[in-house]
Amino acid sequence: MRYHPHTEEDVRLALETIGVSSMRELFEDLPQELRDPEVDLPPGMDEATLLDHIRELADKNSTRGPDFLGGGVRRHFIPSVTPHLALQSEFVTAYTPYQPEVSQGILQATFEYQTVMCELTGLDVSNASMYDGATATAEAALLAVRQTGRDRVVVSRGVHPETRAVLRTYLSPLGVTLDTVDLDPVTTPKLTLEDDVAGVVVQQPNFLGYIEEMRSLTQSAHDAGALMIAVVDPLSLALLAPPGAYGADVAVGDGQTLGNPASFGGPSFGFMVVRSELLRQFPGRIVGETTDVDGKRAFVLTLQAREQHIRRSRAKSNICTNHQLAALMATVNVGALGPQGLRDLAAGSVERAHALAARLEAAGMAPATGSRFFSEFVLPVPVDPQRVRSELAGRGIHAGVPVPPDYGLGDAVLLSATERVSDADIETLVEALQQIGAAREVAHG
Amino acid sequence: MRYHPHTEEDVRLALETIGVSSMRELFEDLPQELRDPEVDLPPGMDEATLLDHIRELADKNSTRGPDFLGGGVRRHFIPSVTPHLALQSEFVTAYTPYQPEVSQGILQATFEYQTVMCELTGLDVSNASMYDGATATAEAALLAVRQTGRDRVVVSRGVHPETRAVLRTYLSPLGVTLDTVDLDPVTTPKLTLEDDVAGVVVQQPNFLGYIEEMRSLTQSAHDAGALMIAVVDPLSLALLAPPGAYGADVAVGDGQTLGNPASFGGPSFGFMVVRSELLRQFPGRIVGETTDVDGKRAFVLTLQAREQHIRRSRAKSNICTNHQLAALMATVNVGALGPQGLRDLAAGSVERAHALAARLEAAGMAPATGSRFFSEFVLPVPVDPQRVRSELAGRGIHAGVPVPPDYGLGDAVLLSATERVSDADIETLVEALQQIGAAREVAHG
Amino acid sequence: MADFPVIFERSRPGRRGARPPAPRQFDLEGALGADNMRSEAPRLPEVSELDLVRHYTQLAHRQFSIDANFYPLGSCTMKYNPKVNEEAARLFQDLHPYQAPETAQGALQLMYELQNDLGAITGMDAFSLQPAAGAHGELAGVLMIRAYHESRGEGEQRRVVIVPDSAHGTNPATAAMAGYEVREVRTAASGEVDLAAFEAAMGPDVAAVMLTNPNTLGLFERRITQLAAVAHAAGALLYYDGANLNAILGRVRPGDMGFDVVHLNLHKTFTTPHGGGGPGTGPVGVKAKLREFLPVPIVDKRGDEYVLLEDLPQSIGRMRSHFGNFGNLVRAYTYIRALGRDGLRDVSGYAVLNANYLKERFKEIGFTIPFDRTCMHEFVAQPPAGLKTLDVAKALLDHGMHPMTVYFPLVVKEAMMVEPTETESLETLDAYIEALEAVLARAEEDPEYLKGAPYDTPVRRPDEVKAARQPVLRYRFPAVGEDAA
Amino acid sequence: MADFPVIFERSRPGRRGARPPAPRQFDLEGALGADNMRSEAPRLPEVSELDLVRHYTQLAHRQFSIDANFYPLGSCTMKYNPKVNEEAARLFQDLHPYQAPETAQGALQLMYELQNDLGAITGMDAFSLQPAAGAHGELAGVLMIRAYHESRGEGEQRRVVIVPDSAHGTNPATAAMAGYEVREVRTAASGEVDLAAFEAAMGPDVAAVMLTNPNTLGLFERRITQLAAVAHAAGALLYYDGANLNAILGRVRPGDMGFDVVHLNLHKTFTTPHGGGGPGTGPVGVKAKLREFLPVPIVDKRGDEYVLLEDLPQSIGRMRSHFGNFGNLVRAYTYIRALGRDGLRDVSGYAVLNANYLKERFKEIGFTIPFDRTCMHEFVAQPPAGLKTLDVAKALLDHGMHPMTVYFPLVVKEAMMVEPTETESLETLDAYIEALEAVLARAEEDPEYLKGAPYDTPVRRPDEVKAARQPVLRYRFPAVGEDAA
Ligand SMILES: Cc1ncc(COP(=O)(O)O)c(C=O)c1O
Ligand SMILES: Cc1ncc(COP(=O)(O)O)c(C=O)c1O
Repeated sequence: MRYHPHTEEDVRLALETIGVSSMRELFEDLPQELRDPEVDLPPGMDEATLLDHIRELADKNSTRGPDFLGGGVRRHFIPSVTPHLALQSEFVTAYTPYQPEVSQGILQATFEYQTVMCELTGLDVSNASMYDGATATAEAALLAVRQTGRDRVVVSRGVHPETRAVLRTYLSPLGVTLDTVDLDPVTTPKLTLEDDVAGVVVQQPNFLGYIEEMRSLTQSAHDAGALMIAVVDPLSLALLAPPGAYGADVAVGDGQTLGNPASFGGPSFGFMVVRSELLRQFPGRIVGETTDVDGKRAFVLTLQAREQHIRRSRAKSNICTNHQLAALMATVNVGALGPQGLRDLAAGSVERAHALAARLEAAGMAPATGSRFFSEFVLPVPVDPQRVRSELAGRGIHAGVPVPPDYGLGDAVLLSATERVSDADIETLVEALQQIGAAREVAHG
Repeated sequence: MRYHPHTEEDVRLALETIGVSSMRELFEDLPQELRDPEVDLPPGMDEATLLDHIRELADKNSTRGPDFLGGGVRRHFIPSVTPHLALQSEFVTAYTPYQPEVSQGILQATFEYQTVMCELTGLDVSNASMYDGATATAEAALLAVRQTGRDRVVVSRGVHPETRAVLRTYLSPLGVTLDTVDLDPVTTPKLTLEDDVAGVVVQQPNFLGYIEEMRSLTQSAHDAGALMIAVVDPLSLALLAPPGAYGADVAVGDGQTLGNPASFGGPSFGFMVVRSELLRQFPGRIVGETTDVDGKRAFVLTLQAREQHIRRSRAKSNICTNHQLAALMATVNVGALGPQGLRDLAAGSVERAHALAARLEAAGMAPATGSRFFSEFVLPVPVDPQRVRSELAGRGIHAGVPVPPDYGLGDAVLLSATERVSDADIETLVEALQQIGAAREVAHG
Repeated sequence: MADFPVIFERSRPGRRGARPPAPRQFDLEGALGADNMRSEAPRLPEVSELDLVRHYTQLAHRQFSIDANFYPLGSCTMKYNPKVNEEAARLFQDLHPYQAPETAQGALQLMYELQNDLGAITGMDAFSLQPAAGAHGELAGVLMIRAYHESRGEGEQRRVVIVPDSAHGTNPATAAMAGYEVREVRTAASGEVDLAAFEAAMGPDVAAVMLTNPNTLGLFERRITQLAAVAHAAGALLYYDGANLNAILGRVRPGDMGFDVVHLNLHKTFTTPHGGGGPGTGPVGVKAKLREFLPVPIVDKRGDEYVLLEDLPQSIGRMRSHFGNFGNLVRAYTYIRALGRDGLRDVSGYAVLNANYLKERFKEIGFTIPFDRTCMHEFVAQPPAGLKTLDVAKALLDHGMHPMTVYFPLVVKEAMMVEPTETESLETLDAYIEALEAVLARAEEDPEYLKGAPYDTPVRRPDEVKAARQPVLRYRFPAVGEDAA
Repeated sequence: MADFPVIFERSRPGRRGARPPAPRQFDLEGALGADNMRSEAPRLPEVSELDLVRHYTQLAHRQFSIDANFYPLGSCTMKYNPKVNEEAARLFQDLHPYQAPETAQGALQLMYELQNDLGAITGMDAFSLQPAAGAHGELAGVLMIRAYHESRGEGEQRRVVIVPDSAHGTNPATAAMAGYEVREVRTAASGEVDLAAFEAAMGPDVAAVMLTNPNTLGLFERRITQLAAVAHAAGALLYYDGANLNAILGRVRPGDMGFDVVHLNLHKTFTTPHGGGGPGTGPVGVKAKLREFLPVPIVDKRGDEYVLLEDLPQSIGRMRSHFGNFGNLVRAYTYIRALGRDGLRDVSGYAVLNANYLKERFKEIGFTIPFDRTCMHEFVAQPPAGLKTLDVAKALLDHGMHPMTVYFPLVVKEAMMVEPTETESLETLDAYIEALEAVLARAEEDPEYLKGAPYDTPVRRPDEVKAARQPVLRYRFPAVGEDAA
């Protein structure tokens, strides 16, 4: 395929205007000896052949069947109207809104996004989006370090393992220490912290699906003069107390559950919302409201002095391109569902997850239902969790995110539910688990 | 689901403004005894449940696998850009462009469509579209009757059987006689017609895929003072002589092959293009160019005095809503492919069809390749053609439109090819035909 | 500002966009015969994919639509077209009409269910989904009536179809296409069919009466059962033009009112999009006595299998190719099953509520309602004395809102036919009123203003007379040498 | 004209749009604990589906885009984003990152192939597809360089990253985030890195040099191999900012020029859409000596099976969750395979041809080219004496065309950075010139005109100072009693 429009006549005319005799001549600044390398790529394809090839690849994946996968990414109902509106090509093919006069579409939608995130988290200021929940959390930790001038960050093991990994990546080069602590609503409802702690990072609900004591933990952080960074699932905030309510200083998380497809893990978007006091240290783009020369309301990128293109090496972050379109998807989706619709999604998921847990117990399995959980929980299994997931996949069931060893729970998988799980799906899963021996042995052991 | 926005407060306010106390009161003009009938319908569904139900239905159909189906509908390559542009919601959710100031999008696109159809057919004036090829043909026959004041129409058996059926439906109530004639490029290259014939309807390529002698047939029609109505496949006109070139008075046909999905047979669109002399008798909407008060080029619906909303019972047709969006799809698709792309589609289909015929012969089958064919031809089969089609379907192959008995060809199927047919597809089909006994027996018999 | 270019003006010789698979070497002349082939290539657009995208994206920006603008066209039911319908239709778009029926059972089941759903909604005994639009459904319906009379030996005798003077143009046009004379009956002061005139018009030569109820004035024909009785007594059949069904969904059924044949406009009542003029879909339903005349094919169920009945001996035959506008059948079915029984009943309730609310507000700001009583889904108004409907309509365009239907029905001078539909919020209706008020106020101050309106649209008051007097119906390529622009 | 409403202003209590399945009866408080739950509902929009559609459709009409407007932003490569890419991405959108790998082999294969394709295109030995954007790729790259030096015991010693003064802001910002000091080297009169200054800046404390080639002036660094030699001689590594790769695709490869690490912007060179600011995608590639430091996960092939390598002992670790912006990986792969080897080479050819053609035309109409020689994919210009870049840019908006990048790079006063890309036709470039000519002419006649421009846009010259001085960063709900509007 070719996407350039040039005819031979065009090329002739252009070369003549430029005053060169061939296109090769335009590349004479390139080192002679390095020019025109052998590039090992197949020849191009026409669109029909190309799509056949891509479909062939797509057919090697399977996505249908009962779905109990979670671990931070869930396939909730997304109304058809959401992608229809968010993916209008005027939004999809626009650049960052540097010219506000012709970018009010993106700018206003982003202002609406910022408002939605403030309402969900109960905090004051949202930026226009970050890459994902993990990098947003890392940026939040860096913000805490800048704000407090301290160089230790405490993270709960309940924070998503991949998020903790990204924290490590971002903090180590700056010589910031990262301590991982184990929390337990019963044994460790609060923390005693040294006064060199810049920030405490806790996820609610935690990676395993359980509810943390955010109030007391926030208290612990503040007692030590540290910032409290809450990592939250935005959809859960339709039901759960917003970070602002328990005094968190920063709320971060991944926006996938607000209306972006799973897309094999990306792109979704990260969000970051803070108390106004932290605005000066806040990374990322922000849209603000103002008026134009005629007194009309207008929206613009603002407070850019924090950003790399102005502040360069002293910027609050190097982030430039963010995840605007995914944030727009969430904004439209929230508008499509409204507060009641969001609440129904969250409540339906909680109910389905508890129905699943009850059914598993009834079937002689031992889901960890000791502490409160939201829409996901741990099921110990007698065999390698990877194998459990594969055996289920072999039966057309998508379930069983393996619980990483560092949780010390032995062989176990995560089971998650959304409002879309049917009773039949639950039966199918339970039966399959029994067939692959997950049940019996647990019952015995 | 519900699509109305009314809150209880809205209802209260509205009723109060209207001055009634309940919504029931608004329906008091309805006959008391007939009000509020029991309507036997299931309760509504939420969108997620609804889509599951629709997907269940969709899963009971199969569309993939080698495709040799034709009979007037073919699944050619349609570039992704075509539906993306034609199905923009500004086009999809607009009404007929009665207010030109805010309908230049549809109006100009229709003007472009009319130009495309004139170029393809070599005739002077196109309307904005008809329902489909069959109704366009019937309207053309009625035009011939109006124009000549005669009451006999001659149709070749080579015209699609469904089109001939529609001709019957449209002509009989008006007392117009419909004669069906058998043509054969060899035995019947021309016709001798009575002078009461209003129009002669011939399809090129004919329903079975073969090339007709349009020049001599047009001569025969004109000799009798009848109009020549050519039923053509618009895509074939990338290669074949346009009706205007052999003197046809009217060109009609179905536009599906120009870039509309097969969609189980509808919607596509019908087109109708005529010599300017026939304009006064021309049915359907037409867009014309003019200028606005500032001297700018503008497009409007024009010559509406022919239409039902002005002329009522003396209108040239009762058509009102046409198939604008499908015509727009074709217009965009022609723009996407350009003359070379269209030619490649047509040429590729012809080549693939001839490759298939050759391979069948080599495999001991006897495709009817005596006369010239385009991208479709007849294959006699030793068993009920319906069964052949089913047996092939059972093997995941879509092929074998049964040839209707009135062609007198005995058991036979149509095989058609598009540019998308691969050599492997051909082998698969040939093998399958052999397995189901199509080959051997024919070879013997 | 230069003219907006037509696609042909963006064309450059040899420029290409999307490319299909390159055809293999093949002797086309040999296969097709040189003199069957075209001698010169058609002059079609040669543009890059990007230029194509810019062209049609910008054209879309030069078009009003339901999705961007309030669009209260009377008689058109411009309600919201749910996006889920489009999603559903996509799942069926690759089906071929001639594939083996056993590989299309889901599609056939959907059609079968829809036939039954439409029967239940209208109170008719059987449906055919074939017709492509309202007018096409009318033709199918009147042809069935014709076949019915012929089957009873009254084909010759019954030459006339009665239509009210308020009827939509397609009604008389359809009757004529079916070979009938048209007899008009006038509208009474009540805005309904004049019963006396109706009885006078009725006789043994009448084949059918075509009615729209509520009628095109947005008023319910209260004497409908009497009209039916009169018609049936004379041996005539009653035809229901379903364009206004939105007003009575779930409240009263044409079948129960005594109609023998109905057509529906799925592109009005059942949210299949108008597409800038079509495709529509106009299924026809009949009472049992007309079942055998339905156009073919019909979907039937034999055991668990769905089959297409192609040859019914008494059928009027085919109305078109294949099975109708199937893509729209999927959309309509999706809509009906989304709302269900109660949801459909809500539709008429809120449609009528909105219409009456808007009617009251029209009166408040000085519009006249010629037949002022509780209306159904729409109403007809007239502008304040001295103002032309056309001018007011044009001025509305500058407010980003689409005018109502103008100068129809013909029985009302300066008619403005307004149908808000149930999917509009009161805020939108109020915004329409504010826009109209602003227009009237401007007109007060400056009488010239209205004549010049609109001012902010891509083009303004195109010269329709010139368009008709000197028709330019296709792009004219500049002669060689001439400049394209 | 009233302000365009924000979605919250269209909201009405209790109004609903799309509805999910109704949740079953369940004691939420019992399960979650009353004091873990929120006490009041968030104030989110309550609108009907139609009002939502109108709102975001109208917002889309208030937005310039590649699909509707020429958009020659320098350094952004705003080329046509093929629709087939979107079609392809849709086929993978339901995949879950944690589903069993054997049920996602097609996705993993695509990633594996893309890793190799990018390696072949850049001349690097290994790629990670993780980074989410260019700046994110830079961070991954510099962290690998850091890990490399640490592995050789030079972590303490090498504290500095060298960047040219013409570099994009993300380069120094990235170096700082990776814990490095930034040392700037100036641009020579040739518009290239000043070799002498470069040698002076180089030393044993230097960890890396970050270069863009062609640089942000659109000029190719002709001494690149020398620069590489100098850096390597001092033990520093060479980092390639791939934002400008479009200029040299298939002509010369970063790997061959001596770069040790590169990041690519798939949202520039490889047509994944910008989405109004993102998501982008910034894969990083390295030479063999850095392979072990690549961020995880990496896709590898074991027999016929594609596997994700999660724990590589020397890896810098994870840059983000999951496998990167997979949806964009599908788009980029689709684009690369569509064009193939020769097609990609054409890209740079026509991109450079368009840039040089437009540069000549800029000169014709009176713009200054500070470093005037054959440019690559873009060039930097300055407006005629006395005119401000900002004013000219704003005036362009009235012509329906997007301005170039303004006031970057910082080394040029009143900089206008223009990148037409290969997908634009000469007609479009000429139209841009005509628009600029019109602007200059108007400015001649009426000096005030430029200050007031634009005139036809939805808003005009918003007050950015006010926005920053009195930040309003979210919608403020009217206090109860107060009016929403
Ligand atoms: C009352 C009435 N009858 C019939 C029709 C014709 O329907 P269609 O345009 O679908 O042919 C219309 C549509 O405008 C109408 O409003
Ligand atoms: C030269 C250069 N480097 C780096 C970047 C940063 O890329 P991104 O915005 O994807 O983070 C850009 C994008 O503007 C750029 O132009």
